[in-house]
Amino acid sequence: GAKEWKTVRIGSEGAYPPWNATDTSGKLIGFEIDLANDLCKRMKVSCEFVAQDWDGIIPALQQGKYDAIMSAMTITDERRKVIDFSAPYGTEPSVFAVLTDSPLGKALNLGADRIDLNDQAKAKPVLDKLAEALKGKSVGVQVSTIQADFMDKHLSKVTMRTYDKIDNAGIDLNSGRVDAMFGDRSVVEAVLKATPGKMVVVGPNFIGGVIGEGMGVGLRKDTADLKAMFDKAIGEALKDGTVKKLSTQHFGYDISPK
Amino acid sequence: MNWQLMWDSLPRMLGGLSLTLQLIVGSLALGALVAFGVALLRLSGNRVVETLAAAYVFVFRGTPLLVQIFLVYYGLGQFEFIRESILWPFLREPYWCAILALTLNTGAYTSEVLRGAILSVPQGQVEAARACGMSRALAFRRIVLPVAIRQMLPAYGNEVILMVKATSLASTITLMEVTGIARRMIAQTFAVFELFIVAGAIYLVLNFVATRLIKFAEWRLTPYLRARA
Amino acid sequence: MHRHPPVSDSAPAAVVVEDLHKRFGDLEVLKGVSLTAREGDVITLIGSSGSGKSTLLRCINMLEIPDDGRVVIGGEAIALKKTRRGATVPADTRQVERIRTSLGMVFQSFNLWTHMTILENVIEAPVHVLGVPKAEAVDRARMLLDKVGILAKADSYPVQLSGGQQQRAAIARALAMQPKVMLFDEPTSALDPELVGEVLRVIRQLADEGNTMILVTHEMGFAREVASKVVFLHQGRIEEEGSPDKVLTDPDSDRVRQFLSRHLSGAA
Amino acid sequence: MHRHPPVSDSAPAAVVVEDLHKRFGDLEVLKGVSLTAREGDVITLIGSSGSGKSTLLRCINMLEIPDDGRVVIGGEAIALKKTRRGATVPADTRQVERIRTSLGMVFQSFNLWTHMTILENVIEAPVHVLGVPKAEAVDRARMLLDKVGILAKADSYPVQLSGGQQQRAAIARALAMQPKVMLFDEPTSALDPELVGEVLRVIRQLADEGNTMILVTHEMGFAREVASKVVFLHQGRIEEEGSPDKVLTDPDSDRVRQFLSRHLSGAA
Amino acid sequence: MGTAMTVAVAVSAFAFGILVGSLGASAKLSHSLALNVVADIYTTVVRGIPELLVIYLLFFGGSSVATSIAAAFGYDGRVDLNAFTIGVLAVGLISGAYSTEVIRGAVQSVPFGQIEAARACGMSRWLILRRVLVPQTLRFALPGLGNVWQLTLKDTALVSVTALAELMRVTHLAAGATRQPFLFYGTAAVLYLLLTTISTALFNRAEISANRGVRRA
Ligand SMILES: Nc1ncnc2c1ncn2[C@@H]1O[C@H](COP(=O)(O)OP(=O)(O)OP(=O)(O)O)[C@@H](O)[C@H]1O
Ligand SMILES: Nc1ncnc2c1ncn2[C@@H]1O[C@H](COP(=O)(O)OP(=O)(O)OP(=O)(O)O)[C@@H](O)[C@H]1O
Ligand SMILES: [Mg+2]
Ligand SMILES: [Mg+2]
Repeated sequence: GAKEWKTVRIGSEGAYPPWNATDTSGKLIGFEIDLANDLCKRMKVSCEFVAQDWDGIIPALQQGKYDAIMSAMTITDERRKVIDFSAPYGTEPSVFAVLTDSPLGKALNLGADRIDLNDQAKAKPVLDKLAEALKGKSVGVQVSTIQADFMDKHLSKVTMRTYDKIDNAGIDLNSGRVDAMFGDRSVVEAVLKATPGKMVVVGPNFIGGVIGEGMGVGLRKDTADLKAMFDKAIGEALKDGTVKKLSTQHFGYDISPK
Repeated sequence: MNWQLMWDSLPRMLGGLSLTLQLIVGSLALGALVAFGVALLRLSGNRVVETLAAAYVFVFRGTPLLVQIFLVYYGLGQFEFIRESILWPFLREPYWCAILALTLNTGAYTSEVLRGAILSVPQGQVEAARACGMSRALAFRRIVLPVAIRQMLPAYGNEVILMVKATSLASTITLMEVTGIARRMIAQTFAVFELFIVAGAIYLVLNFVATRLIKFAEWRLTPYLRARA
Repeated sequence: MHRHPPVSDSAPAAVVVEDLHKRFGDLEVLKGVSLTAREGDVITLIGSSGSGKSTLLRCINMLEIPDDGRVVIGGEAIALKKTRRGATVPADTRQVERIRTSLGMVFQSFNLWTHMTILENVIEAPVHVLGVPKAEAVDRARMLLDKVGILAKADSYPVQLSGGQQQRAAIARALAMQPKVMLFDEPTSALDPELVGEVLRVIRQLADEGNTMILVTHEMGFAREVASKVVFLHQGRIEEEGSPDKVLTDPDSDRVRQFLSRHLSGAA
Repeated sequence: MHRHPPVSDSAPAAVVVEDLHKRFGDLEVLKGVSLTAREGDVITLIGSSGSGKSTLLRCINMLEIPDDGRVVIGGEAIALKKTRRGATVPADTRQVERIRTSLGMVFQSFNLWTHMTILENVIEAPVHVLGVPKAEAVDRARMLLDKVGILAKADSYPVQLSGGQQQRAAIARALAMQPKVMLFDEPTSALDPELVGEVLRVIRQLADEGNTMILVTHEMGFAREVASKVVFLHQGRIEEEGSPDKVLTDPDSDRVRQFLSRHLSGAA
Repeated sequence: MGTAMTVAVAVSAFAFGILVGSLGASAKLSHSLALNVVADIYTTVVRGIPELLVIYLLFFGGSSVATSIAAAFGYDGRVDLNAFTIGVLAVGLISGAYSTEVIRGAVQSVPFGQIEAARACGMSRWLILRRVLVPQTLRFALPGLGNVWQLTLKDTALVSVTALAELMRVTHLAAGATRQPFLFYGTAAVLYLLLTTISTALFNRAEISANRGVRRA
């Protein structure tokens, strides 16, 4: 549309620190909120944030409850069928975490640091070993995430338990209801930090394939102009180091896409 | 509206029906037992016992079921001693947590319905029984309870409907009953509207059947009311 | 017209009430009532509303527990005791339950069990309290229902019966326990005037068979017809008692005379 | 004892009922009833249960709509019309509402408004229907409550009253509208025998003041005392009508004689 | 914080529900077959499907419906319903369905004699409604409405799925963030109990005043 964007409403879960979170007064905070404010300044629009449970985050965008999603949403082909994405502004591997004293810790140590799922030849044997190690175990993931897709596609024989919020998967891992959790590295680490020493990240970092090409801004398909604006602003923010600066501030390391 | 998707989703959702039915039947049956016990305790005449039973009813009627489910599921798992107790094999399972929370919830509501029905049995009916030389227990078993059960059926019907619907909250603790499956399918297709309508229709049918069953029970048990017409 | 003959003073006492007191909170409803019903007696209790007639009847079978005084049924005194809080309770609930099986009660409002048919109402207590075999109880019940003229209604539910029929079903239910004493609370209130005659017939038949009966009524004509003795209750005390002819026609007490004169049937 | 004098035939007609028919489903309850009440008349309706007495009374003020026939109140015929489905309905609800203000009704079950005090019950209709100023209505209500002897209960709620007091409150409520005609449905049922006398006194006083009254009763003594004319209803038809002495003592109809003979008060 | 939002949603939804319930009850009691059927479908469907689904359906469908209604009136922008409005609408529609049944039952349990007595005095329909029917209906409806209020209060917990920061969502977030679910869900339970206790007391008060002139069993 030929609409002049003055205000852009951005939906976010507010329960996925350090990407996004909610402070005690109910305000959205986190890396993506800071980044969004910066992007909006570049696009010369004002930003409004809308909290939305993860479950309905895409439908609510389609319904027009907001114009963009910034909620650590990985760009995948499945999602591309229903919405558009800007260029990625961050990237993250997915990792498993288990209880510190769990025997699974060793079994999941698959002898590789990083597995690119696009590299079929290298990934295949590792995935087989993974399936073997997790046989009869249960893994907690957040509902409707790339991790859930990963489980469906590569570990369909392993019991998957889906949670509304990744935190709840952490609670259940802690109390022994699931044997492992699987999620975005930074988020898993944030969950681990709340109970120091109880759980550890194990195994390789998974990237590529269903894990996707990084996190981008989710957009309705009929707002190509907005997509162009976001693409341009993200390009600038990446170039001038803003993303890196904010990322270091929130994550302690750089999550800018390479 | 994507009719094809709705139609295709039906078999998958019906896959969750068995779990939904287990939750309904299991919690209603156990809840009825709890209700009976609690109603008797509340009418026992013993102050301490009555207060305890009343407190149970107060707490479970006064808080949202969602809170109860979370407390039972996430809350109890927090405690080391529970994780080490013999109950843990049960409480570890979301299935049993859901049954437990639903049972305690419906038990509280049903006990109130039953207690109200017992209290509303006309005094004259009881006096007539006592005048024949029936003991308290016999009068309760032969007159009070049969009358009370008939009297409580309409209110109990409402409770059954509420329970059928309440099982959908089990999806929040990872159970893949009808709503859980619907939510996972929504995650894959993003078709909230269509899929929730299908799920809603399933519950509507379940409730329709449930109300018919209750009506039938009422009809069978109260020929004397029909007789008037 | 048939009148009930006076019962001989030497007949054994079926019900003895001695100095009965009953209070509800601050209200003393019975202030020392004494009464003897001999076997075969038909005692009619009359008196204005609130004078304590129903309460007296209910005290006799312990549906209300008297605060003071004694009730003796068929020679056996009902044992009462005081609780620590000062309330009176039966000393032995078993005894009360046993004695009640020998007292039939017909309530003013019938109190038929609504969820049972008439036949089921009648066999309930014999089967479950006395332990009579069901077939036998059914036979006896049918005989009784026939006697009160509502055998045809055996399989109906109470709501399907007219007032007079319900009344008679309640009488059959009480008779099924083969009680030695029958207590009736206003058996003709709420009845169509024509039905009063039918109830009268049944009670008279029972009296002829030698049953002891105590009944409350406010139909003076009825009292006159059926009673061997009339007792006038006033503010929780017995104001006058005696033969129906004496009490209803030529009472000693001014209060009774006043009651009767205000009463239209008496005046008509 | 005071008996009501016959009303002269030349007095104007207050209520005229002509060939009234009423059916409930298949059951024809009124099968052509005609009746005239002149001003100052006290007409007593008697008859066995289910004969249609209440229905006739309720047809007069259109609480039941008759299927056929005419009702004329104070010379004005109530207009009825047929709907397309064949049911009879009032042609003009306004007319019915207006005419009802000249008809007082005292229900068998009193139907006092439970959420209002006795005084509020009595002033409700004058204030909200007739538009009488509240202070005036209150004055009149207190006078009426005094007349029926329950002024002390003005601020009580209906449940706090005994049956006889409720009955009298219902009468006061009906009188507050200053109706030309009063309809009473069994005004003494459910009353303590002594209270019957009090109600009788009130009704007699109303009659002396020239009010027209139609009342249903099953107390023959009461009917005899109060009526200027007795009407016996049988299975939806008038079986016999005439002076109380004639109908209640020496009726032409066998059916009436049978009814009276079965009736104890009549027999006593 | 969350408690205030919960109370705000619950009170507004309850009020909206009573409005809907009165309309629904009059529709059910009316002689129009069409109105009967519509009201019947409404109560059956809304009571028959899980509250969560009603809320979701309204959350995702509400705006489109509102937009198309606005379009029908010639306004062609998006009509946006915020989470609060949707929460109130959704919970209000649910509580309206229950209120409909409660009010209908209450109207029907006003003894017919009370109305006949009013008719016999020559009162018009409207006057009877205002002076006799409504006050008496209120008396019979209050206990039932008390239950509906409890239901409404608890259904607001489900509105958390629309990310409205009411008590339940705040609890979720806090429980997740601090990893002390027992503490936070326990606190939520206590807060709900507090609300229940206060409102029960208020309803008892109202019942006592509506029941003046009625002997309590
Ligand atoms: N359970 C009770 N609690 C308090 N007062 C009571 C109770 N039962 C009866 N009373 C009071 O005791 C008195 C006597 O009541 P009772 O029923 O014995 O009178 P009655 O002679 O049978 O009168 P009626 O002819 O109206 O039946 C009345 O004043 C009544 O209000
Ligand atoms: N609304 C109704 N629907 C069906 N039948 C009715 C209705 N009202 C009355 N009847 C029937 O009409 C007949 C006459 O009833 P009505 O109340 O007029 O009798 P009644 O002479 O007043 O008797 P009672 O002395 O018992 O009050 C009865 O058989 C009754 O069952
Ligand atoms: Mg009595
Ligand atoms: Mg009648």
